[in-house]
Amino acid sequence: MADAAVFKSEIKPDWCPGCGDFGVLNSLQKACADLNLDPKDIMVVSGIGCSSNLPGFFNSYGMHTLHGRSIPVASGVKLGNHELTVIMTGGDGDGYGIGVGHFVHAMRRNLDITYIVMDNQIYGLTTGQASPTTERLVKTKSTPTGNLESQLNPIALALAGGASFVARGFSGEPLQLAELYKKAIQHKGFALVDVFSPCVTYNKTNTYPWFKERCYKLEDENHDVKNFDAAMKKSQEWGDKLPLGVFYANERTTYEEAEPSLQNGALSKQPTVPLDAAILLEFV
Amino acid sequence: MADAAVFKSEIKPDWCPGCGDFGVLNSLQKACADLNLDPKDIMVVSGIGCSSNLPGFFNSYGMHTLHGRSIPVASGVKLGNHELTVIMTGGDGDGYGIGVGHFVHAMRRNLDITYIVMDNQIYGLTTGQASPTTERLVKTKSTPTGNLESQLNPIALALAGGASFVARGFSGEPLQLAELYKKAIQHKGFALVDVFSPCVTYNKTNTYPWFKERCYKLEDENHDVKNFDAAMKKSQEWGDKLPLGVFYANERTTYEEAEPSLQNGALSKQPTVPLDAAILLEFV
Amino acid sequence: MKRKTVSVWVGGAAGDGIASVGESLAKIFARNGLQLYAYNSYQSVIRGGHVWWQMRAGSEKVYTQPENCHLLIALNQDTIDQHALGVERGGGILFNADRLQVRPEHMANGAQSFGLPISKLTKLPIMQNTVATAAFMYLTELPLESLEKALSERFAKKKADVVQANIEAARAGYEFAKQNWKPFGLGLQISDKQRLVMTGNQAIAVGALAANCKFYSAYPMTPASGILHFLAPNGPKRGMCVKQCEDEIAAINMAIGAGQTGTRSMTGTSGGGFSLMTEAVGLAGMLETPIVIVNVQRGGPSTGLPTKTEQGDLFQVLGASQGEFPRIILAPQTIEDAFYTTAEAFNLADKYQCPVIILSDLMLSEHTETVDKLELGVKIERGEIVTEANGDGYKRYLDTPSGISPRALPGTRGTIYVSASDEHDEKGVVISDVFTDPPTRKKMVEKRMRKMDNARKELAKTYAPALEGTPGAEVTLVGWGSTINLLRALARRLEEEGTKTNIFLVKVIAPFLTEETTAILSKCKRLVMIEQNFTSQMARLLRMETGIRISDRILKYDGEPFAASDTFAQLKKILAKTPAPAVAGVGSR
Amino acid sequence: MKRKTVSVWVGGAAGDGIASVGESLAKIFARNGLQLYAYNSYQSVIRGGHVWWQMRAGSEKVYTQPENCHLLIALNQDTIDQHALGVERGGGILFNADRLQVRPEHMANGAQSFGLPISKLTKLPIMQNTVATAAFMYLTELPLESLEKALSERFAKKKADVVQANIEAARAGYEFAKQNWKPFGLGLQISDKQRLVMTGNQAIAVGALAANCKFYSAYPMTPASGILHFLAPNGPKRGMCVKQCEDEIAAINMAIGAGQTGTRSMTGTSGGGFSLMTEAVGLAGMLETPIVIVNVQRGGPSTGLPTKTEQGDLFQVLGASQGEFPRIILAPQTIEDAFYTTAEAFNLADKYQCPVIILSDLMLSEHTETVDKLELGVKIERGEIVTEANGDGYKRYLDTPSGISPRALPGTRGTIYVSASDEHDEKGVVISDVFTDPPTRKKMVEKRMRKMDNARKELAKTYAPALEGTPGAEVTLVGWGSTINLLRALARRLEEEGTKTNIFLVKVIAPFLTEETTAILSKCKRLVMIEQNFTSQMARLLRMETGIRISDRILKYDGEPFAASDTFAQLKKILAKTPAPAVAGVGSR
Ligand SMILES: Cc1ncc(C[n+]2csc(CCOP(=O)(O)OP(=O)(O)O)c2C)c(N)n1
Ligand SMILES: Cc1ncc(C[n+]2csc(CCOP(=O)(O)OP(=O)(O)O)c2C)c(N)n1
Ligand code: SF4
Ligand code: SF4
Ligand SMILES: [Mg+2]
Ligand SMILES: [Mg+2]
Repeated sequence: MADAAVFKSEIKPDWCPGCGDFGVLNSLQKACADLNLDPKDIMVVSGIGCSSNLPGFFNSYGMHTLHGRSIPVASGVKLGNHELTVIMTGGDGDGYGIGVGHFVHAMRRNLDITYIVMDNQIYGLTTGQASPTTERLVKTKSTPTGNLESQLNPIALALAGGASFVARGFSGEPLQLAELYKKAIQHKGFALVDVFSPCVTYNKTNTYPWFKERCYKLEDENHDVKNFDAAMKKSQEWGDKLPLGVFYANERTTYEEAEPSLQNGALSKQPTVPLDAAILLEFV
Repeated sequence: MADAAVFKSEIKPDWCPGCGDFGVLNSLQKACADLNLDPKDIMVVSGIGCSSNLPGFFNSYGMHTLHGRSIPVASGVKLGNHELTVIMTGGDGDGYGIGVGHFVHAMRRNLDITYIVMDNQIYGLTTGQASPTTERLVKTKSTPTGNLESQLNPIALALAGGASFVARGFSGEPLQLAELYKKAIQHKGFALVDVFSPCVTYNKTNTYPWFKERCYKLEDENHDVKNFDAAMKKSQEWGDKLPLGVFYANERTTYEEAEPSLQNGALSKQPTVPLDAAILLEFV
Repeated sequence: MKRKTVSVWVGGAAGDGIASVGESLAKIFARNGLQLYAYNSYQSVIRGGHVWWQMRAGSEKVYTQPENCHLLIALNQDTIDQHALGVERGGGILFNADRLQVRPEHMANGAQSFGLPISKLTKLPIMQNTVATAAFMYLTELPLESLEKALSERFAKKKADVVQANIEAARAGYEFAKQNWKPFGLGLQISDKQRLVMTGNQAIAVGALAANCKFYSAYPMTPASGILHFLAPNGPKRGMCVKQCEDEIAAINMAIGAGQTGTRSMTGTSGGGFSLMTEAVGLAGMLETPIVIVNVQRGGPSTGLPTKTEQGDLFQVLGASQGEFPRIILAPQTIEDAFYTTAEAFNLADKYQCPVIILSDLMLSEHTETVDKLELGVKIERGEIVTEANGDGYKRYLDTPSGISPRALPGTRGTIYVSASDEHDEKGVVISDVFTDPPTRKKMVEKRMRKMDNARKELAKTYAPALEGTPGAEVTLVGWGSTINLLRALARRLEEEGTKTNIFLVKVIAPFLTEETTAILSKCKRLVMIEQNFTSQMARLLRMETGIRISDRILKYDGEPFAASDTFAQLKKILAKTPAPAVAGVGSR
Repeated sequence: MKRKTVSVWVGGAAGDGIASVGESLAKIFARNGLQLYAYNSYQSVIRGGHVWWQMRAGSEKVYTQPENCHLLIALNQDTIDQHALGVERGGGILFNADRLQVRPEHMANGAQSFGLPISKLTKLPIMQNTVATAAFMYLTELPLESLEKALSERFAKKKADVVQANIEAARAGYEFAKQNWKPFGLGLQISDKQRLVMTGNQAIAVGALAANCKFYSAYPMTPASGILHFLAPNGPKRGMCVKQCEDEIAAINMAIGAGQTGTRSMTGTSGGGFSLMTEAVGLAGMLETPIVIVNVQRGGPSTGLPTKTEQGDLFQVLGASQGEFPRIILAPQTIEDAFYTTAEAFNLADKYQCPVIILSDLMLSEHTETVDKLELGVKIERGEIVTEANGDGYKRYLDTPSGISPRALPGTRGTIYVSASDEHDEKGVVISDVFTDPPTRKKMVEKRMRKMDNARKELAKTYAPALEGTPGAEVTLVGWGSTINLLRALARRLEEEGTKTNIFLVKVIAPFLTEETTAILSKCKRLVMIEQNFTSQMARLLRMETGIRISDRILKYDGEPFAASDTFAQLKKILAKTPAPAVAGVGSR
């Protein structure tokens, strides 16, 4: 087992003291160490947001891309070199807001990639506007008299969207979180880990104590991770009880397994060869 | 009750003979007539696709916008003048493919608008590529060896996304379809009607006979439209049995009802008034 | 030290409350009849980093942030280390002596050390900013009451004891300063002339409200978020629906939908969000739906420098969206101008039924300035609107001599039509599917493009290009947008040195006022382009539109605003050289 | 009738199978050693409308679709009504006499009526196209066997009796023609020289395969879909992953992701899709990720004319995305050129680590032409790649004299780095959050932009701007993209009339080859710009880049390609006028 320190980059995270994202990062470093991964075989891809700064603090290849576009970029990375372990990290605004279209399609596509969403129910980096997971009637900078839209339910959406692995963690539960990451990375196919990662600066509603009071663990309840209906039912819990853990895990053929062009190793490693003249038969 | 002919425009539909979209159009004309709507109080907004040509054939105000953007445009129309009956029409590619991000957020937003998707499981206008609802392994122009992505489930997605009205029709069942439209239009809040509308030219898999064999009606089964779990369960049926009808209907506060600026009538009808100098107090 | 103005810097880390100190000071200056100009330099981080508020105030109009200061309020050691030498001789550094240190090297340029024993003056360390501000009041001879008022307002929503604690801290700070130091004797001329203190973004927001804009849709993005942040609480009270959307694509398309109903609509973003809006800009052009789009430029490319200023999006907005359609692009220059231009943008959008883009930049949108007054009763022209028509007769896209087709709002009896993004005929019927029809296509392209002929004429009157300053000057400084203040300052300095100088700003970017601009610039003796980008985008545009090539250029692209003295030095160097020989353009061969 | 070439039009409704007839004929011509050029005019509808295939073939190079035809194969009455008068004297109209009518007025220009009694010749009315094609073979003296072969291939995947039925119908049609009519005696010189028949889109696709592009991501959009349709079945066999995405935003971002791994990647779309790609174009610029983007222009604005040709996106691609970054834009002209340019685009992308945009147009991408041959063994240059580096030492964004930082592919030991869209330092560490760093920012901007200096030099060699045709000509026709063929045809005609003429095409749109282009154009005697848009975008770009203003312009924006004779008439009118006085540009004042 490698040392989690291997995955620390030279850059000190610049999140606000107490930000939930620290926990997300630490647990991810631990998970990768536990899995004995080599930093050079990992690519972490993020969008834009406080949470999306993570790749800079994690020692592996990284791409810090556009707001909402981590999924397509990461999908391209995986198709370009499917020998890499590809992890996407970002925020609720990034992934469930502007990027939700890619999210929906990524689940159908089922590439073997892991998506970690630091869900703080707010737009952190842009100083506190409502996000898709902001609760109804909560006041934010953009909704000073209360948010009028219902909260998006990422777990239910992922299940309905066909994700083959759906889990939720909490940065206040770092050990469970690391375990969830390990399962997600080891899962063959698209894996979502939604993480309650409190924004201590702009979200004064969904705070550490708020979560602590409400969170419980699915593994303590004998939840059957292969039972879609049960997972969907669990996904509907919100308010007094917030389940953490794996909601659903059910492997199916991945895109890489089925895609003909990927059957001879990574595309990026194919030797350069002149195009066979047979192609011209298409034109005679 | 008005005559459906009132809603026929001067333009003859240019869909292929036998295209499912004819049925969608006819039933919509009947529904609007049955509801005694006045063409001048309706705005039909579409994206781009064969199906999105509908507004040109329907006698009311219309906007034929961009591929995938009917929802935000229509949302703007509704907010700009919420006295209009706003209906969106489009295809599976338009709404569940490129436009799915807006779809997800529109359901949370719950404006009182109706979304009709002519779901032919193919890209018709661009001559037959895979769409998000194309079944796995089906061969299309863009997937000549078979589609590798799982089919998107619009009903489940809508339920998970928080749509307050979710129904499915079939253009081979025009009377039921008209009834579904009426319910959807009368429903206060975001209403989805997904319609099996066969593309006779490019989809040789999901044909009229294919649907005829499989479709049955939820109303024949005593399905409880207020039961979310039952609706979600029903949404999972695909293959031998395809339920038609209302899966779920449960009104909640609409966006227009809650938005403070809309409480004095349509924005577009507000008189022009000089800005009160009190605003300057913000700057002293 | 120069008299009658005061320059102050406030520095610390994000989260230290610099902006609050800065904003309080700005209000205090303004309420005491002083004019001011402030710029806040910050980074894309919520806590940490280095935030640096630079403000100058005085009894006359102030045009730029100060390059040096009389007083540095340092909230952390880093600020002292970085900025102490920027304090003018005889000025001073105000700091929390419990935590920070001013060492002799910090005073090498003659600054005084004004250490505040915070723990002795207040029980709450968080009050350090209040204490320092109060000391500042004493040193600059501003009335303590204005600070007390500002504090009461700031903490009005908090518990009463918060206000009280702050006021006590302020009094303690003031008292301490009084007992230990002497006022600077800056001679600030306090008066009771009231002015507004606002940012460019706020001016844009108020301009929209004044124009009776009733719909603002946006997705948060620095440096445009200030518009959203102002309108979200203030719009609804005035009947404006303010909608945060799921992305910029939704934001502009919603604005188009609302615009189509006849509701005046606006969306706002920065370059990256504008990129996403690109496709819909053409939609508005094709549907002929009035809409106002604000693009506040920031450092690019891509995510770039989110909190830094640049003028790098000129060609992005000029070329945005496929194909050709009329668009109007205006670059406001000052805060007042941002207000009036925004208000006028709605008239233009309504009259010419096209997208109107307001191209601002971070410097203009985010800097704070005093404004004498804003005439809220702006002219409102809704363009040609049909109120009742015979069903068969109404043609939404009627081909008229002006190209403008009278608009019927949905719901107007007898005017049913469909607006299509496909090419269509005068009635709106698409001509791209069953029969394409080249003559109709040609007619419709010409109809749309013709609208810009009148728009150009109107714009040439409303915003007549003109030189500002000495006629027939030796040197003409050319620029656009927020650098007007810099250009004015540079011109003044050159004049002081005896070089007759004037300035020229391009305000109407599209449709370009070619004739008027050519007439003016071709008579100028020596042109120097000053803009905030790498490729001199405006010089390129000018060459394209007028044939005039300006090869003397001062360009800045490091994200920081131009510093007047540094730029002046560059300018002098350029002017010292003999002008490059005029490279003649080649015409019509 | 002109000898040694044959012109044929095939017309009907969408769904009538015109494209099949056209494609069969094209293969038949080519297999008989003839060269051809064909354009298909169609609409955005799946059934109905009017599809019109226009083809010319001959033993020498053919440059344009025909404006008149020898034979019109009419599959519906509408085709006869619209096009009968376009048949040359002595030519004829082939049609199903059971359903359609040729009346005397249709023959007013001297066409013959060739009615085919389809029901007598075949039992299946669906065979009418085969019968008509066979009759065409007889009239033009082409061997029936080539048609039989084409039919066997076309229906190879169907049941054997389908092939048989078609062949019988063909024989019946041929026999009927033989018994009733006489061959035209066009004197087509049949040979066994083999040529390729392909479209521009196919050439782009094969160019990408030849360049070892292994990843193509796209979202369907006319007129770029042909690339996807060719690659979807043909790419995977050659190790290319072809990915249809959920939208164009995903398409380009996936290509960037794949490009980052070292896989050569391409995406393709039309203007509307390119609009959506805008933001990510800047991402590729900032991350310095090699990527090739194909934009096939169609009629705009907005959805516009999806199936019609235009050159209206020049400024859209030039300005795409906020801020400034290096980009290379190339406009291929012919089918061969599309192949080689695409292949070379990958070398440029790899060497200069930037987005390379191939700006095609519908005419180029969708027209069909014979091509002598393609050299599949294209040069492949992957640029500077680091294969092993010491961890601490590797700087992904090393500031080098060329601006090019050697690239390490992910997985290369000792080279870990993060690529960020925020401004970053040489190591890739972002400098926009905790400390913005103006000097580093400046350095990095300059490093990136400097790459274009070398690119410009290389491009000036690879694609050296040059006049084609008579040196020192009286008239120079200027254009870009697919109109090269038109320009050549016009030049030939002018030369035939005794006016020395040459042509000049702009191929490298960015970085613009200013010096070389200025040197050439400033020596030309008379310039006429010919392009397919309303605002003469290329003339505007030329003025911006060279100062040369071309005010004589022939512009077309009705969606149809230029017709040579019509354009020639316009050209003659222009040349009859004395040239407008050269409006001198004004330099450096
Ligand atoms: C196209 C675009 N639009 C807007 C932005 C501005 N922006 C940066 S981060 C962000 C939201 C961040 O929220 P989230 O993803 O939840 O991350 P957090 O900061 O909360 O971790 C936004 C809107 C951007 N960078 N790009
Ligand atoms: C931005 C953009 N991308 C692509 C297209 C091309 N396009 C037009 S319609 C269409 C798909 C149509 O599919 P669907 O929405 O299912 O409608 P259908 O034709 O099947 O009814 C596409 C990809 C476009 N118009 N705009
Ligand atoms: S603003 Fe919120 S999300 Fe961002 S770093 Fe601070 S606590 Fe974390
Ligand atoms: S292509 Fe398909 S969807 Fe389009 S009109 Fe024809 S049958 Fe209908
Ligand atoms: Mg967040
Ligand atoms: Mg479809």
